Amino acid sequence: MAATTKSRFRNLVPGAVLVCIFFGAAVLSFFYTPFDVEKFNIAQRMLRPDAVHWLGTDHFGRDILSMLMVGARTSLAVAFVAVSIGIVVGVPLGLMAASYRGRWLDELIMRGNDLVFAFPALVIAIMITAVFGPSAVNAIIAIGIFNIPVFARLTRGAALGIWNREFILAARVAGKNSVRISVEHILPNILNLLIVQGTIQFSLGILAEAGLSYVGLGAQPPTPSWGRMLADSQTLTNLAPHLALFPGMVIVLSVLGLNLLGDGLRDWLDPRLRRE
Amino acid sequence: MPLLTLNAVAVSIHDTAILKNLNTTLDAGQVMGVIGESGSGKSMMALAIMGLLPQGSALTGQILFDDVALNELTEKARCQICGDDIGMVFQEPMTALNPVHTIGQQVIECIRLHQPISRAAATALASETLSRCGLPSDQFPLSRYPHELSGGQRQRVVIAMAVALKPKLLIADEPTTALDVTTQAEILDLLCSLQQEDDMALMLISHDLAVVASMADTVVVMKEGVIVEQGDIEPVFTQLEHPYTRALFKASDHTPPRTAPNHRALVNHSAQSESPLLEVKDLVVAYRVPGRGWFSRANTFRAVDQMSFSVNAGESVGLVGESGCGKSTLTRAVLGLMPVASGRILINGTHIDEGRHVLKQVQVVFQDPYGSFNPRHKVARLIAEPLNVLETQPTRRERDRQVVSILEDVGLLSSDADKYIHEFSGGQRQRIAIARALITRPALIVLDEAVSALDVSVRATVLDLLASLATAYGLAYLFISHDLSVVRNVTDRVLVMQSGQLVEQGDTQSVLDHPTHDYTQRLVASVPRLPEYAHAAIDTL
Amino acid sequence: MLFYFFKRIGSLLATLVVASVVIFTVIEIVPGDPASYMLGLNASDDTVNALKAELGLDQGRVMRYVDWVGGMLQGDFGTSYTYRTPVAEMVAERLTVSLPLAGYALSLAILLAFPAGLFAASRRGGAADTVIMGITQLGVAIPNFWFAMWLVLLFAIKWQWFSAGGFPGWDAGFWVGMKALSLPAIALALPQASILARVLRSSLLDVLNEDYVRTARAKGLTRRQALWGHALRNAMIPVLTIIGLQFSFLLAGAIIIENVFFLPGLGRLVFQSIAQRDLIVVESVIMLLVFAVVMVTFLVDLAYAWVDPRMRRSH
Amino acid sequence: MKRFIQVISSVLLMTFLSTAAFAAKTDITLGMALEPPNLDPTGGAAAAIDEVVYANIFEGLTRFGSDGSVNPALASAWDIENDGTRYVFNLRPGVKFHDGAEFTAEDVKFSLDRARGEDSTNAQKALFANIAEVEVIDDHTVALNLTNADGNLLFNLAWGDAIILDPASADKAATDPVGTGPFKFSNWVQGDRIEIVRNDDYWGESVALEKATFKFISDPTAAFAALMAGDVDAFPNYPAPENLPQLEADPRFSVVLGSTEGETILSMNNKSEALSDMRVREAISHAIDRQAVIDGAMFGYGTPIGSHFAPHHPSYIDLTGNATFDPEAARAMLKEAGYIDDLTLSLKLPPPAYARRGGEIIASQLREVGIDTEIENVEWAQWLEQVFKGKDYDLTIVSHTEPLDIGIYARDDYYFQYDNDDFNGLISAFNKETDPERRDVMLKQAQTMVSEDYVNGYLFQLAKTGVANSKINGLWENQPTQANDLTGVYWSE
Repeated sequence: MAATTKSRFRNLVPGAVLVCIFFGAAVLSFFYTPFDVEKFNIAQRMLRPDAVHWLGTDHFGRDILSMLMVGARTSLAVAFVAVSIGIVVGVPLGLMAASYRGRWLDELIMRGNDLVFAFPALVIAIMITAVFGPSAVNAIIAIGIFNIPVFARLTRGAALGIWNREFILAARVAGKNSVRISVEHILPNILNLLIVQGTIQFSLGILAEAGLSYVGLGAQPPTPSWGRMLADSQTLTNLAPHLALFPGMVIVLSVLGLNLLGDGLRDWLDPRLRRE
Repeated sequence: MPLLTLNAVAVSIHDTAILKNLNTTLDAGQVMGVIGESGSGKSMMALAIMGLLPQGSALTGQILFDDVALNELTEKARCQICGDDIGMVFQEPMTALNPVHTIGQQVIECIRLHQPISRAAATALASETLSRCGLPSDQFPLSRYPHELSGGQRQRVVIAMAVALKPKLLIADEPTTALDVTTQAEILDLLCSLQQEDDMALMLISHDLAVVASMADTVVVMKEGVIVEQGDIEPVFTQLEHPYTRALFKASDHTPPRTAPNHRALVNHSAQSESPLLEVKDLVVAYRVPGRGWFSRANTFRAVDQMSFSVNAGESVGLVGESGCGKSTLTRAVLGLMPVASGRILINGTHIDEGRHVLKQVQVVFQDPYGSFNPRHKVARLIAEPLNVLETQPTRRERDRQVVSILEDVGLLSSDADKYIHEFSGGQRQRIAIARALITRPALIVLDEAVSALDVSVRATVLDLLASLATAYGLAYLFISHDLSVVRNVTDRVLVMQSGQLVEQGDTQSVLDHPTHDYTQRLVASVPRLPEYAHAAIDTL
Repeated sequence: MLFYFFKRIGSLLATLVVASVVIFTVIEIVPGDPASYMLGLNASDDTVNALKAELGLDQGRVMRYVDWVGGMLQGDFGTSYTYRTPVAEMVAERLTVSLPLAGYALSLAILLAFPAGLFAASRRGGAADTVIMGITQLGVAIPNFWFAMWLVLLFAIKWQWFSAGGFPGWDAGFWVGMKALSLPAIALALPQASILARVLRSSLLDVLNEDYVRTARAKGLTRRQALWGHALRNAMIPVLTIIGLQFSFLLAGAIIIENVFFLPGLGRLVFQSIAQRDLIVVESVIMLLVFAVVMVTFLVDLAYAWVDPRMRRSH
Repeated sequence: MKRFIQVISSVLLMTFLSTAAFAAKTDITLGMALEPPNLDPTGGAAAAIDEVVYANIFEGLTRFGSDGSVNPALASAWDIENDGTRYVFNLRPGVKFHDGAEFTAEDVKFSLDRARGEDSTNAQKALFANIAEVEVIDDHTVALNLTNADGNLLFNLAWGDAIILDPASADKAATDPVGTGPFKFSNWVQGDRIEIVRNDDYWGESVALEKATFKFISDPTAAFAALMAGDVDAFPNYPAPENLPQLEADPRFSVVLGSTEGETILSMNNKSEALSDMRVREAISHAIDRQAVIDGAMFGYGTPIGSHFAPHHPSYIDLTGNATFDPEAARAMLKEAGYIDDLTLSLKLPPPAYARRGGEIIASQLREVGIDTEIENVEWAQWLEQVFKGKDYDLTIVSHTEPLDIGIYARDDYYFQYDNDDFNGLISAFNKETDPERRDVMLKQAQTMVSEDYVNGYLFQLAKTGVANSKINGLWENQPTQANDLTGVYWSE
């Protein structure tokens, strides 16, 4: 049941486009932003969108478009690093568990996963920031921790499937130990899965960052982040709705983009994984 | 007038033609055999009749059943006929049943779907049908779930669903391919008797000439979506007019030319030692099965129980037995992939766990040409992998040279070295598998159902290859298969295995012609045979 | 089955024990002590110490851990430092908001997700499917607190159909209570519904490719009949997992929403307690939440066994 | 967006008209940003406690009036003897606690001894430090013997921490307060609201309200929504000044601007490496544009101050001139102090908007003169731990809401770590002084001293921005102490 090329790219293209836009904006912001986001201008605050400030100005008179561009750095960076933590720690754990399937190490790792899953993520995030003080880094850690079991579980599940394939037997006949097998045979075959999950987690990371920042636990001022922009604007929604509107829309669009990209990649990279 | 008529039926999926201009008829009460290799479109034809073609497929022409053009009916109207007047049995009994419904529910559903009778009545009918199909309700209550039944039993359930309403036509698509020989025989008998009792028309789709020949009145031979030949079975199978039919027959009973391995090849292996190449002594391989209940000790299940045999250099030994008899466990043990509970496995007199250098003497070719290669690696890397067991790794150039030469030995091109596996057909893949096995210059290759998954014609060529390699490299084979006919044709000696034990062994011919152990006898008896006339025909080829 | 059951109970208990230790240790390293928080800027040290003694904060760690766990086993969760009332009471109080809210949101989500998922799956690739999937994509992407903000702006401030938040309490009448929980529940349900719908659809589509669905069709079931009669139940397993996760998420994860609607819920209790360093409350509530999650997962496992007979024998 | 706002306000207008004709209500719902942790003002510092119970449930010997004056409460009159070292109070007769218990001099002795005792957990224990003995003369007369003459005593006794409890019910005060006030505690739905009802046998003139509900809404948006949706009638300390113009424009509401005792200051750690140098502190003071901070953080609400002193206090002198906004001067002084764009200071900000927003603005202003700041947002608990106790900070922003609290500068080891013997001397003298004129002079000296030492950056006096349904009368305008005194509150037709 091969999909027609049309439906194959239905998600991929718009997803990729959206993601590129936001990453582009983030990168661009290093070299150019319409206005300096470090400059406050109380007199110019909460202007509605106009020709000068395309998206208006915030409660300190900073240009919202510029803020969004700079904020993209933080939001994307936080999400990205958090996902990386999940992958770097989770995948090896999953591979290990799979190659020791059924034995105590596997048990241990999986129970560990359950344990982490058992904790209410947001509450723990709040605890962490309570312990180490709120900061982007701690937000990353908080989000990252909960990415680990996701990837560990995913990896183990997929790896188990591969371990039953005959080419693994062949590799063992060739006298390869489970580490080499995991690296040479398992990993390449679950890569697609990881990439897809990665993009999904990435989008979740952005949402998480927004959530944490909203309760004041994310990036600290003056560093702008989409979540903080929402948080700062929360008391002003009725006064100047655009302060909350634009950051929110940016979050929605970036998450949407990443999800589309994820589904798109799933369709494109590996028909066997396809949900559509 | 015929019960089923195909008028210029053609099917294409996403604009690629799958079936081309099929015309054939099946009369009531008749048995039609459909013969063809994989990709011949025989299953697709069945699905077309049932209206179960995959999404995006387009059908032209007419499928007339009782003068009704099935393919022109609405889904609803068609569903009233399917399952009622037409029943179907599929190849994979393991997955053909809904795991979350009891077998009773599934049969009853089928009945009540088409007949407005009370649940009680339906239940009665269901249990009656099941016992007709060999699942008497005192041993197999309707409340059983599929996972509690064996493959053969599940297939009986599927059949029961199909015949519960005494359909006019039963379509059986490779109903026994996934089953063991003995089970296959039983199921075929069942189908046969049912067909006669209810005077159904039966469309029996199979790749196995013998199976078809033993049951069908008429036969249809298909190739790449076209009917190449059809007619009453006897003329077709005696005259063998069409070249393809003839080729099939030849291949199905192929005996590769086997010359004794040249001596130089042999000598360099079976090191001066007089001990046999492979010697298995009182081998026991056991699994721990977690005991039910709490502290009950995990009881062990002996998959291989006190087996002793040996394989000499250059010899080809068959190992036959049905699924679950411990064949594959034995294989793994011999390959050093499994801890041995007791007993010994010696290669040229040295114990296999004395290190890689011993293991390099033994290589393996697996059954599944698709599953046994890492799709992400290039052929060169795949073939070179076993070199890992050598004490001294060859240089990259040296490695590539070996790969190329091996590729040529197994009849592939040196250019294939940097292709990915998915670019090859099943037959080619098995050749690559063989190449992989050869690269360490082993003395013994374990062929684990190595040709079972291949079409007859391809299988023949692979068997030839194996034979010639045996000569060239002085190889010994441990040929594991459930297919006695092949074993008969390619092995010198045969070992018969049942539930972990070796029940009979000896010279292939004598064992298979005059089996002494009753299990062997049952095995041999249940192998479907081509009728005499066909044999006569083959001899004339 | 029974054996499996007890095995699960065992690992369940293990998880709880480890969790309790982890929680306690984390809490221990949290800077800031409740006493000085309560007494504020002008308090003198001996005052603070007096209060510490009163709160039992002067004992050793192990001692306190034992007390804590022991207490919980007897249903005594300790006494809040700041509120000076038994934690159990406070939690029970908050649960009368959080549980109904979670339940309300989850049932909303399910009510939305199932028709959507089924419809999309049965019309797979069709216009309806595309539209529904588009909507769910959006639903997944919208931060619920942001969504909540606009809900308040429209329904509470602009049209004044609902009150902007707060919870009158059930004694004010069932429907009054439900009305107060409506906006929060909607805000929580939207993303969950989207996720659920997507999972249901994809798992349905997976199942629809199974051999036994083909068998069912061969019996003469129409596409729809096969979908309902054979695909749905098999497709439930991943769906059940998600529902389980979502319930436990909603129980604690509503913190932000509870803030937006100033609901006296469990989430906000933790949030405040952390800010006020009312650590005994934090410990106990997190422990409770962990317990809830573990229980839910356990129940979900049992539900598997109910859905899929194969599970009944496995393990 | 403009249209959107217009729509809203028009809708509001309509609802206003429709709800116009109603009989006078006798119940009121007040919004509060923070929920009190408990209801015993003698057992906790949280302002929220007093905001619920002060003058409503509990009373002391004296009490604050809305203008900050100290008036008689449970003590109807008093005489000062032995040149200020002995105060004799005549207690009101016939006063009953809510549980019916008689109010007597014994209760006074009990309460004050409890507050100053060894194991006292009273947050303001210092207030009673000077009391040597509480002497019961008869049922309705009690005398306080002091170690030194104390001009602040009556003032101190007016604090919520000095209210009078009944020994029988004192221990339950945290959750079930029993006082002598015009309202009785009735119900507390933790996390949501507290309800109090009229005490019908109150000794004073009975109050108009039958029932009052304090609803706790921490989130400023929610606060706005709650007002708009009519969930609360008044918000005595409205947390989001940004909405005030909008509320003012709305006929349903009247916005009351008053003064508080909250000197909002940029506290500096006078012992931290850079800030021990007065030139740096002065530079910082000049780098700050108070008006910008007031506009940006408080949306214009707040009075600039030049010292740690409340403008509405009679002894106030305007010292804002000591720290005018002058970036150039600031740069120069930094240069002089040896810092050229290489000074980095930590700035720890507690939760309130004045700190968080103000902090960001000040950070940007300091950046202008070449001082980098590392902002860290902290919860109150952390603030107390790190800043107040640990002195691990350079800069922080806090509003000091205790009335007349310039004395804190004399405390040794107080978190600004200012120590100046002259000042300490001045304060101890002031505490003994009872003569109004000389007290006034001393206060003026004190203000000038801390201002000219640039101990802290003095920003503004926190405004009391109250919002109330326009038909509510009698809420306090100013906030001499943290309280919502409901005795005078009533609805007009």
